[in-house]
Amino acid sequence: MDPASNLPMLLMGAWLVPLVSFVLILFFGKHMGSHGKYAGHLATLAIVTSAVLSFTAMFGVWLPSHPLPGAAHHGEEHDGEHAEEGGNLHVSLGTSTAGLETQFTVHPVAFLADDSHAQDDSHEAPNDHAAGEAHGHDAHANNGAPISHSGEWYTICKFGSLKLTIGYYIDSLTVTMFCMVSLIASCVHFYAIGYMHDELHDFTDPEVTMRDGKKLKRPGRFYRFFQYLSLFCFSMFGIVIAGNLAMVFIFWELVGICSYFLIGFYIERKSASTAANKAFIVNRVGDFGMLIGMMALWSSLGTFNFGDTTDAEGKIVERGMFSQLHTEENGYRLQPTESMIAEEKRMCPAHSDSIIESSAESASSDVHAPPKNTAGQWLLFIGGVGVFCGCVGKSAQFPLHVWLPDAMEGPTPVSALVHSATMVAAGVYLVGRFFPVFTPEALLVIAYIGCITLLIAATIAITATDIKRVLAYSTVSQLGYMMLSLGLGGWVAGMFHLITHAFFKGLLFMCSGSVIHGVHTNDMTEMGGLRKKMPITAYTMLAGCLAIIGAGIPLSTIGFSGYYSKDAIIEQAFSFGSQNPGHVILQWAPVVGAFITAFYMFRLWYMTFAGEPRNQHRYDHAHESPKVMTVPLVVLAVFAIGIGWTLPGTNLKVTNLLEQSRPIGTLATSQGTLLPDLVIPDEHLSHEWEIKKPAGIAAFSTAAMGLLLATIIYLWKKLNPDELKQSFKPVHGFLWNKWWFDEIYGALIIAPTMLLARLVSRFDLGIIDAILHGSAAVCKGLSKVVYAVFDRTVVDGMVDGIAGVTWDLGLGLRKIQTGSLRQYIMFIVIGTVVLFIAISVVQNTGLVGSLGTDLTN
Amino acid sequence: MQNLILANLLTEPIGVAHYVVVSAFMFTCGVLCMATKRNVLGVLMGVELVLNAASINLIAFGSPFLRNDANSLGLDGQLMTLFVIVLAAAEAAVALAIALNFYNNHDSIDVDRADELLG
Amino acid sequence: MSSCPVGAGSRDKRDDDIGSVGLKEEPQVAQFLLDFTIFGFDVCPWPWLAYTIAGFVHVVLILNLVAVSALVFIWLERKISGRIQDRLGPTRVGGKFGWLQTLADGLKLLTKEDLRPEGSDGMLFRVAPYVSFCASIAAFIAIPFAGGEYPWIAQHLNTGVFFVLAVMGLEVFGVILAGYASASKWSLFGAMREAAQVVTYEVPLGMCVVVPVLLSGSLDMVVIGDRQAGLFTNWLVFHDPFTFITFWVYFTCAMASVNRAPFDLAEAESELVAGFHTEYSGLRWSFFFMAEYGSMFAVSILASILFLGGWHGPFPITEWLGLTAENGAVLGYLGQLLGLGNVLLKGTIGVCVMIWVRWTLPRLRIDQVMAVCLKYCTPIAAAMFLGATFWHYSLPGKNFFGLLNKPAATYEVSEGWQNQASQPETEEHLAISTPLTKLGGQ
Amino acid sequence: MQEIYWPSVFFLLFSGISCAFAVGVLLSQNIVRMAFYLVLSLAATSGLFFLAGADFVGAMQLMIYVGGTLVLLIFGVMLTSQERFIEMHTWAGDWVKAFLAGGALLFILVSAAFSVPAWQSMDRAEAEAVVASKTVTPLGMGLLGVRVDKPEEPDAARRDGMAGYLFQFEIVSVHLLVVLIGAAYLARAKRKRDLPAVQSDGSQ
Repeated sequence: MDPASNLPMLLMGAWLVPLVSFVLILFFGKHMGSHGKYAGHLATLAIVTSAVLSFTAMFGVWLPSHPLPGAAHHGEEHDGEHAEEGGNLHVSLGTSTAGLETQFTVHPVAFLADDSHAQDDSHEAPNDHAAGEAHGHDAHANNGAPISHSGEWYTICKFGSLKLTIGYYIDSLTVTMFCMVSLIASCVHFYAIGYMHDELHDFTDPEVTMRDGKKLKRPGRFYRFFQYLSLFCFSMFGIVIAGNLAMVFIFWELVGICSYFLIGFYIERKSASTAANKAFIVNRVGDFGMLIGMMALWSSLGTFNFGDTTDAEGKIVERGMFSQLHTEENGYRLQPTESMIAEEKRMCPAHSDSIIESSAESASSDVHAPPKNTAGQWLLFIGGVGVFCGCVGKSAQFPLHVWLPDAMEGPTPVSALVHSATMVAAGVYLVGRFFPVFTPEALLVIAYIGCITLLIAATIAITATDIKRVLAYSTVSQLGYMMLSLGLGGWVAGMFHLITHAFFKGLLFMCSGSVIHGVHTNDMTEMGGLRKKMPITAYTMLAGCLAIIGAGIPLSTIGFSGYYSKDAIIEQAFSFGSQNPGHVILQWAPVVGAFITAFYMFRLWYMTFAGEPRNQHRYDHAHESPKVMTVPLVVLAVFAIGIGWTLPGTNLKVTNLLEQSRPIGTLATSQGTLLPDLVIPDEHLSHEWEIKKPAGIAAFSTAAMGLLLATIIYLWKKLNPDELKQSFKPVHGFLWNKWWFDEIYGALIIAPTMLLARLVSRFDLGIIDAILHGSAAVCKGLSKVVYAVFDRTVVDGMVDGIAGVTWDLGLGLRKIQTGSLRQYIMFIVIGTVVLFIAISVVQNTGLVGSLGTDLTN
Repeated sequence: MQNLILANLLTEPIGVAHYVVVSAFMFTCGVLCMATKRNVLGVLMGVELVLNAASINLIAFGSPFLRNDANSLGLDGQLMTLFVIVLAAAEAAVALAIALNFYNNHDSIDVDRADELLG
Repeated sequence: MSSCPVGAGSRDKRDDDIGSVGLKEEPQVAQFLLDFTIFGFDVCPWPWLAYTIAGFVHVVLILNLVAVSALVFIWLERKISGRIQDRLGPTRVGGKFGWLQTLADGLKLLTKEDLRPEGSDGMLFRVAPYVSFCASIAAFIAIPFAGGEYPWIAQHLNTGVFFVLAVMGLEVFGVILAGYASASKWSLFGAMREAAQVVTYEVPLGMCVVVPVLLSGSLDMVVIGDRQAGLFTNWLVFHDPFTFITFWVYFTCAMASVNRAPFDLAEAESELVAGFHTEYSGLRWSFFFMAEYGSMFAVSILASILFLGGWHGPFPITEWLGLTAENGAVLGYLGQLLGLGNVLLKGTIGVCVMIWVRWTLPRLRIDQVMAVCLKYCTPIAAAMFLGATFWHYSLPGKNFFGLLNKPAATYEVSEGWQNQASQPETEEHLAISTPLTKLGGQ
Repeated sequence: MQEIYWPSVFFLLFSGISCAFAVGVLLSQNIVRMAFYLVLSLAATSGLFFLAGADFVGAMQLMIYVGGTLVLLIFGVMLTSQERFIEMHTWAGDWVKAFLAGGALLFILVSAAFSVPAWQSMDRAEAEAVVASKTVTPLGMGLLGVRVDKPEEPDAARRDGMAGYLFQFEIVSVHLLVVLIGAAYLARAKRKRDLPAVQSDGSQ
């Protein structure tokens, strides 16, 4: 199987099948069974098809043709067991694809650095890390470009050398994301068939009261829900497969509009429509920043493409963003291009001076020399931060995180999808995909944003009593983890956490949905003891909770999926903190976050499932959900537990896969240019034992403490939560009101805007209108004079004169127009004859000499 | 200028000019037909003659038997003629419809009675 | 219908040409006359004389074919109708098998007074039967009666099918003139009906004819016929389901376009006395009659050539017996004679079917006639055209029975323009010929 | 005396017929006869086409022009005939004027025809050397957009489709359809408004 042609085909299939389903449901949805019953089946079939295609792409094409690296992490060589496994796998895969081995020759890094690169663009094999190890982590031992397949399907438009295309950029991250998204979406679809069955008949909305006091009764919208779900999946796949930033933006907005539709699914509810509006508008704020970033990059790089464009022979015709910024000559380190420097110089002459100075000084090998190459760096910084703004909006980072908790107004399957695999994942995914473009300074911004988000959201989650709201803030907090990790240079850790989180958060949300479905309320204070009534939900959710707090045996390789990813993040934070003492908060924030996470997650679980029922009536009516909902729960639970594991007998694990698509030039420890003290450490350094040990212990102990605290309060009831609430009343109020964010925004943004609008309106009415009325009156008076003097005599006279002449002329000429067809024909004939005669006269008298010669030819 | 005696015509090949003469004759007949017939359909027939004259010209300019040089229209002449014929058919249909309408309105097909546009 | 292979010399020359110019110059009767010598003395010294005599030979053969076939068909019609409708007369009188009856009718017509109504347009009245008859006869000019390398055809036209259709379409002109010039409203009505009907039915007829043309890639009827050589499975009617239906649509439309019952509205005696030929009598009337039978025969032969294999029997007996031009002129001639028999037999069967239909079905109303054409025949023909195209492209060379159509023509068929000697064989030249091979589908 | 060149003889024959009947169309006062003459003239013209090597166009002329168009025309004649023979007298003055103008036109056209040297006849030997080429397939390919008759055209794009008549062909097809629909619309039977409303049988 040729991955260069098969991967795009398979993934395009997986991408487009939901679109087909969307279109079919759009046009025929109403007629698919009663209330569009079969629309659900169709959409589910479509997403399952996508999943099958995605997994085919993964296991049928990607893995056979791109063997995983022998040892995934340098750090794990300390364990000793993985190195062996890796070797075995390499051999076994190699024999099955013997023909391909020659094509993907493994170049030792040493050769890469020295000779002039026998690198055939995207087919570059992953570098042998053993060789990399031998060379140490010096600047030259940087890995080459990751294996990727890029290309274009369709060109939307072209402006000179600039063009917008529909293309693809496929590396292992893309394939992994495809598998993850399609798998979770499939589960959600199945789940939704059960969850949304209320919509299969006329639906009475208990939360909407009409003017006459009755509850709103409306036809079910089952098919429409699945229509949106299909479009949602299609859009998400579009972002993942996108080969350029413009295409990402298109599907970015599509995801936004889908979330708008889905959050506002119960459009009659005021809260739902407001939440939908909020989500959409807040996202637009972020997208504005993203547009600015895109403009900055496009104007200076001239391309949106991630990968290189090659012609039929594999020669590079046009270089993509990544290879423009990480040039071979520069040892694949991030450096602004010539065009960026020129652009920056043109815009800000001040910076250009610093180049001249710095170029002289940088010759001396002083590490603490004044910043060099500031020109271009700023542009790159703006571009990176701008694009990150979009991710801030989409992934609900501080300060645009306010929409996500409100987004739970949509049906629970939507929340599960939005919070795990699609919408919020898009932001993190884009940061990961766009990672090579971020300068260390931009990464620092990302890290701080992530850190703040993580802490704020976690604290808010402590006090929330709405089961879905707890999970929503938990999502925001976990997204903060991912951003933090990415910002600290932990690319694999961040992306890994994205994937593990998708599974367990999808699971958690669906479990909460199952609970809500069973007890018909969101409020945890009315639940309790439900594990007896709904055991499957309870224990799958317990698995999810253990996964999210990162339960596992410390300093070993045994644990739930969250254990691997969260520990990797904390290790990276420790690694970062050890090199940047000034940013120590970034080191400890995730640890604190782990404590809070463990606390609120188990608070949730205990309040819901453990103890005695708080509301007997609801408890009596609670029931386990149908099979169509619980089976996806079980499936997801299995994944939530095991997604971080290595497949026995192989070295197939998610991190190894992700390692294959590690962005070019990120492995080396890099240093800030604008902030020279800033050091983004090599991710593999985090696996060093001296970092791994304290980090692992810190992570485990904090999580255990959080768990313990929750158990003390809510299971053993040694501490009364109400008393705690009373004694920490101001803090509780602060957290209960979500740090007053909505109120702050109201006061800081909305109120001034309204005030300004009022002022402007007053200005408009009072001053501009007065001027207008005045000038109108003046004009009116003037025109009266002009009318009497000029218009009546001069203009009218002229017009009348022309009319009179025309009239007389017409009277004369009308005699020619007899209305007789035959006479007209005679005129034509005579005209022709006269024309001929005239031409011949002209020709013969030599008036026009060239006419005759033309005729003779 | 070619000698136009009959014996010469019988023994020498004819050229484009001969076809053009026939076409000119037919064209003139058509034009006169249009100019003299009072019957709408007579006028229509005149138009057909004129179009036919045009076809003859196009065929003659493209014929390899008459003018075997680089400036010959070649097959383009025949293709054009095809279009002329098709358009003539279309024209005939429309003209006939107009004639019928005319007849419905005037109870006559005398074009001289259609002088409402008299100035 | 001419031209057996004459002399070995000309054949050798032809063999050299194979591949360079596809369609061979077939030896004409004129060439035969020019080459013919007795004791070293030219029988026919001037080419123009040879050409004139050759033309006369063709004309006489065709005229005789039409006239004699008209006699035979009238006799057949009598006999068949008698059998179908239990009419006693035709089965009893008129010599052995009633063959004298038709001759007697002919004699009667010859001796009848030639009437012309007062107030009729004399010139047009007289000329109308001849227009019809000429159009009917002229169709036979381009119809081949035997194919192969030396087809029996009066004038081998590159655009044969098209020409035949065009000329047969002129027959209606005589009918209209007759109807108009008779100064009788019955005649005028008949002519109007005829005009409307024929003009309408030419559309589906043309569409049906296009299908065989498409499948054999040529308008040349010799090529179309020879494409169906071999077993009867190679006949175009069995080429695919679409051609099978097309054949019946063609036959229906052909019946309508030659004014046979149940489409004979132009001469509906129950409504219009006798339609357009109400005022005709005697020989003029018999010309219309002959024109009708002539065109019946023509469309039947056309059907047999386009769909039913033409001069190829159901089994390639001529090939099995070696009656081909390769084995000498005499054997080739015999083979051609067999082919002629095939064509005439199939044509006669077609006419018999028309007669059978006439005496079985009642006449349609004019609106039904139009509806049959516009609502059924035309859409069906169009759909069949598309279907046949689809079949041709998706299953090239396959026929109805799922068998491979063997390349039928025994000689290479091409238009000649692509093998012009003056052109160098370049890459571009090859590129040009590619679309043709696609379209030609050989 | 030289041998007779038969194509010229046939040319004289066909052109004579077509011109003669064209004059017949011009001079006849009877509309049906005019149509009849026109048919003969056009048919003879198709003979001229055959003679000029345009066999397909000739057959086309026969089929569409002579067959289709004229039947249509005669239809029109019959539909609009009031009197037995439709004759409309043209004023003598009109005849004179028309012939003067037409004569001048004819003179000019004929003299123009013979004033172009390139339009003169070829030598006899040259003319006899011309090889007849079949035109059906090249015409069909030309209509499809491939100019097989111009293999020496250097530009491949122009040779393989851009120089053909596919687009024009499509336009003409659509045009024909539109014209036919329009004609049917124009010629449809008018409903008299002043007729009293007739009660239909079914309603009572």
